[in-house]
Amino acid sequence: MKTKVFVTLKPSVFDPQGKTIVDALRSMGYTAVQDVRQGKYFELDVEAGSTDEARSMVAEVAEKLLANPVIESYRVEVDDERSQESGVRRQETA
Amino acid sequence: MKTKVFVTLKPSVFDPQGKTIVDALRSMGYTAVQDVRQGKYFELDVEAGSTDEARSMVAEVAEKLLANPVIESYRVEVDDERSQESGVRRQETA
Amino acid sequence: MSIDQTTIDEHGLNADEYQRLLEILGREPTMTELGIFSVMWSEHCSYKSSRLHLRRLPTEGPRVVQGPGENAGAVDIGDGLTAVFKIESHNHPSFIEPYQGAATGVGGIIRDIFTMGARPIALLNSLRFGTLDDPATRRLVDGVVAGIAGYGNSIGIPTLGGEIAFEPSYAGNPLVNVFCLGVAKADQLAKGVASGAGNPVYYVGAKTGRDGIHGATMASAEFDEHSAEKRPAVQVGDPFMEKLLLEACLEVMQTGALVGIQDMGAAGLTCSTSEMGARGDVGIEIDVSLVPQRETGMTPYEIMLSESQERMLLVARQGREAEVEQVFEKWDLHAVRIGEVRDDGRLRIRDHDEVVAEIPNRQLADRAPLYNRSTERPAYLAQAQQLDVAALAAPAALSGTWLDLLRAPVIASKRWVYRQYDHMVRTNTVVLPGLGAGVVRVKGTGRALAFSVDGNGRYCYLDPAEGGRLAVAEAARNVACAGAVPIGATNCLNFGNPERPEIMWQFAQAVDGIAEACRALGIPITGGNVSLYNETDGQAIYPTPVLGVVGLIDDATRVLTRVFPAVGLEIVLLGDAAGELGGSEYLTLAHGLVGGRPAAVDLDRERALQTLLVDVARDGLIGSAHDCAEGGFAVTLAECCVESGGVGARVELSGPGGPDDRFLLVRALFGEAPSRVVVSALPGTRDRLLARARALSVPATVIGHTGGERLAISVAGVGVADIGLVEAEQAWANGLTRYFEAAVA
Amino acid sequence: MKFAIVEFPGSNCDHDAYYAAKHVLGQQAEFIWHKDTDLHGADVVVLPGGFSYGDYLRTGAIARFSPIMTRVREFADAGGPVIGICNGFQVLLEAGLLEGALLSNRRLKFLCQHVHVRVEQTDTPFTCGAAVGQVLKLPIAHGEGNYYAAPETVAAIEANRQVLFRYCAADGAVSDAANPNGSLAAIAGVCNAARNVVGLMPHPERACESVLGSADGRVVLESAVAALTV
Ligand SMILES: Nc1ncnc2c1ncn2[C@@H]1O[C@H](COP(=O)(O)OP(=O)(O)O)[C@@H](O)[C@H]1O
Ligand SMILES: [Mg+2]
Repeated sequence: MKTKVFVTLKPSVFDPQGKTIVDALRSMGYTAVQDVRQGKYFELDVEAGSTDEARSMVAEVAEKLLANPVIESYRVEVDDERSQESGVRRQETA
Repeated sequence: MKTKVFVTLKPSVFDPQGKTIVDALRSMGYTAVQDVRQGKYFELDVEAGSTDEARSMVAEVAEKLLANPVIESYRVEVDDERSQESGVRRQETA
Repeated sequence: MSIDQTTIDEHGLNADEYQRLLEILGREPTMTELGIFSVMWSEHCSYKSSRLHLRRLPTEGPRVVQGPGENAGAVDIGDGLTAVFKIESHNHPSFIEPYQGAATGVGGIIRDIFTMGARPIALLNSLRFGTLDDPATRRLVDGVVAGIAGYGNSIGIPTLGGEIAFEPSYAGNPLVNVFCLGVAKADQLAKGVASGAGNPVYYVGAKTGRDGIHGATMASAEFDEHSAEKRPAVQVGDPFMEKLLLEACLEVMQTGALVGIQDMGAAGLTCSTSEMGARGDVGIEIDVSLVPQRETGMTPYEIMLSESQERMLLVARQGREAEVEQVFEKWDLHAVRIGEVRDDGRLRIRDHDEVVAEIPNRQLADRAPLYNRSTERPAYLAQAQQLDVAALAAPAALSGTWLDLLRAPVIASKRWVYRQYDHMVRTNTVVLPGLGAGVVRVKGTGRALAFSVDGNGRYCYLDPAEGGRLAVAEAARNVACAGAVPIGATNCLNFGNPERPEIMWQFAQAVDGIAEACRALGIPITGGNVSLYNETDGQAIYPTPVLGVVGLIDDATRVLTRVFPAVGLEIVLLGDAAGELGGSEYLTLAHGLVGGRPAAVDLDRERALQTLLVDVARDGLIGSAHDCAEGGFAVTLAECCVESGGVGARVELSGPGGPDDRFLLVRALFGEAPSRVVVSALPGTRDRLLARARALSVPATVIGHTGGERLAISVAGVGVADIGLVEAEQAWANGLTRYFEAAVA
Repeated sequence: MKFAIVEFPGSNCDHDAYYAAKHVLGQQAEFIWHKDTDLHGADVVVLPGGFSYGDYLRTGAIARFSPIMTRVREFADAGGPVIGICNGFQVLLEAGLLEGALLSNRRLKFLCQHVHVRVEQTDTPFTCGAAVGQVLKLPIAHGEGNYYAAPETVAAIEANRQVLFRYCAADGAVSDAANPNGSLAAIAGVCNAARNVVGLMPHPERACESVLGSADGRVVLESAVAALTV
């Protein structure tokens, strides 16, 4: 089962990578970009009997390993039928 | 406007980070995790007149700066009303 | 399946080569066999254009323990120890993906060293790019430096220096050469040799994917506008895996259960199996289905040609498999037995029970094509070597030019680069980067090793033979300036397309120059690397041989750097007063020209100078030594002062004509020539220093004193150039950094 | 006195710590493999620098799950002196034996250079031989050494005098210019509330011999010897 984990720095934590990107974009002329925060994105392929089981296992993994609670928060998504139909519009590259 | 960019290694490209995580999870007892791929996740706050404008600007930024087209591909999402209502179930931490 | 002409062409085999393949096999090849021949007979693996020439290099000497032919060379450093070192290029991969290309280059050279049973203790790199005004070049530089740092830092081998230059000729074809040095016990050197029928063949390390299939043939082809599409799956380095492999391999060698070992670099499994078999004159049979695979559906062809990184091939002693396997288990690596050694001399590749390739191994190696390609003196030379000094615009103010030269990226501080490299890990670093040759102590001996990589493409462009001599002389001189006796060298020959007679001429000339200088200076070449086809759209790079010289210092506490250690010391110039404008940095900077001829090196004089330097360093007569390289004497003088903690200098030159002879002054200040070194004499040692110099017929002139807050040069009592030390430090410190810290960050 | 040098896969300053303890200080030293479950009677535990597990996910994130860490935690809880240097500091933070986290250096680049740090507290086993305000010249070599903790946490550790080392200029003055990586309050090293567990980004073990450019780091390891022989 395909699952995804998003790990982001907590809003109160300064993000030097994000700031560097904003600066770079500004020098490239992209002044409409107000703010950038960089995080991590994981795709986990897990064996699980149900989406709920997958979700709770992956949440545990995120909690224990993928995120550092001192500075980061995380979000888990499990690909199920509903998300396939969701209205999120996507643009993908090859 | 809130936008998101997901950058992932192209499928054929070796991901040592993901492999190390799988190995670690295995030794921690999470044998149900078959595969992990690690990518980057960016949240960009942009000023744009429409979601389409935001999407094309962010795609350009992703192409030029956030992703390395030789080994990575990217995906852009723009938060609009529809995605707010989408069926993606989320589990978030503080 | 029958092989058609297109397929043969795609594999880069010409008609003769294919004919020879047919003779060896006595039949049509399978696809896997075609792939194997293609990579083994590529320029990269077979050295078919360069082999004849490389034979002219001197490879023997009393200290040589391992000459060319193994994964790396080795020289005796006393106490039963050897220094194992080699240089490699990763030019093409770094252009395609700067970070990973450079990183995997570092990974490759490190494997070459530990494969020999040596613990790697130092890295250097030699880099060439286009000019920094181009943002694309800045991105390349940023990525290459980060890749070198990312790999070396992670694995824990200090990167101690190198060189970095910027010339338009490298814009479409940057050079990334990496050097690694390790230390091994002489009686424990490992070899890439298979022997003993029935001995098991093991595969260890990362799984095999479709990375870099045909990397070796790619490294042997020019770039053109279609290259972007031909890009094979880029290899991604895994320094963590390599660190495990390094430790596990060194540990497994201690067991005595190994027969031979080789890393899988270019041409991966193909090259390692066939070379190990050929060196031992045995056959090797493996089953590719046993090879650990990262991707599904890989064909035997792909498995044999993959260039996935961080993999090793081992031959163990029959009956001692458990010892080998246990060590790898400890490091969470799983050694997989994929085949065994045979006495039939054949490279036999099976996919389960089906034989997919069977090649007489010796013939694959011995009958590899060898070309004596035609050479022709290039037409550009006659014109380029002309330099009409009289036609040059009058020189600008010398002080301003002096500062401009200090600001030139090729001369300016490389701190922005080496600060990204962990250069202190392993606690052996005696000389930090940026102060001269890299120097590491050899723990447990009191001795130290110094090393430097040098080359000047501009000199070689203007005179390839002289350029080759000068590269050897400079690298050796840099090592001697640290107080080390040069004892061995490696070289990386970066050239254009060898099928063009002018390029081949450059190559042959450069090799002659290198060979002559190595003979004259008594420095054997123990290995190296050739990188050809460095061209983009038919435009070749400057011919660029890079020499890596290793030197030995008996007393690690008697090591010198470029920096004046105190005020009030006498400054002595060893060598001639003036240099030449031909090929100089000054000529490019002030007049936008690359022309003339570089000053020729007198190899007897050079040898005497180096002997002198080592003697006076050992006997504590001098406090610093720095050679005059790019930018000439004035730049060297400034380099002796920067980062000294505020020691300026005042010198008086008497040699070169009067103060108003404009180009003579420029020659004295900014002209370039070999065999010139600025030293500081320690208190009370001047006369002994001058006497020693006289005894060796090395010109030596007391030219001034250290101290003060300015750098001042006068000629015949008249001040000709004068800059503030702070001003000089600033120009030099920011010259390279300014391109990065504001822009790319 | 015996130093245990814990080796994680990817540690690369393990030999440096071992050499400093054994050959420079003349103490006993032993490598302890991360899969080991025993500290072999060591008096001091060193978690050395390096890139444990490649540091791919997050520095120190995976190492903290190594079997030996259970033993290290018990040893620390019982008051045993533990020092984490660079990657070892990162492991201690991930393991929760110290408070805070380390972010990327503010300029994002890996930095290797000598820096100065000021000793702020001397009532710990790794600083007892130094004087308050003493300035040490030590190397740093890291990409993620930018110390961060929530404001309440920083306030608490300051109040408890848990900040042991601060980046400073050669004269001891703390300034933004002397802070190489952007660490909050110029924090280069901290201890736990019980003061026996110490972590710092600079490498004292690389600065134990003048031939290497500085011997200022010896005081850190010698403090441990002194603390335990009293
Ligand atoms: N790519 C690099 N990586 C690390 N150190 C470098 C690099 N390029 C130059 N350096 C260091 O900067 C110093 C100056 O380099 P260079 O001008 O080539 O010196 P020299 O003229 O003495 O050969 C040397 O100590 C060298 O090792
Ligand atoms: Mg040089």
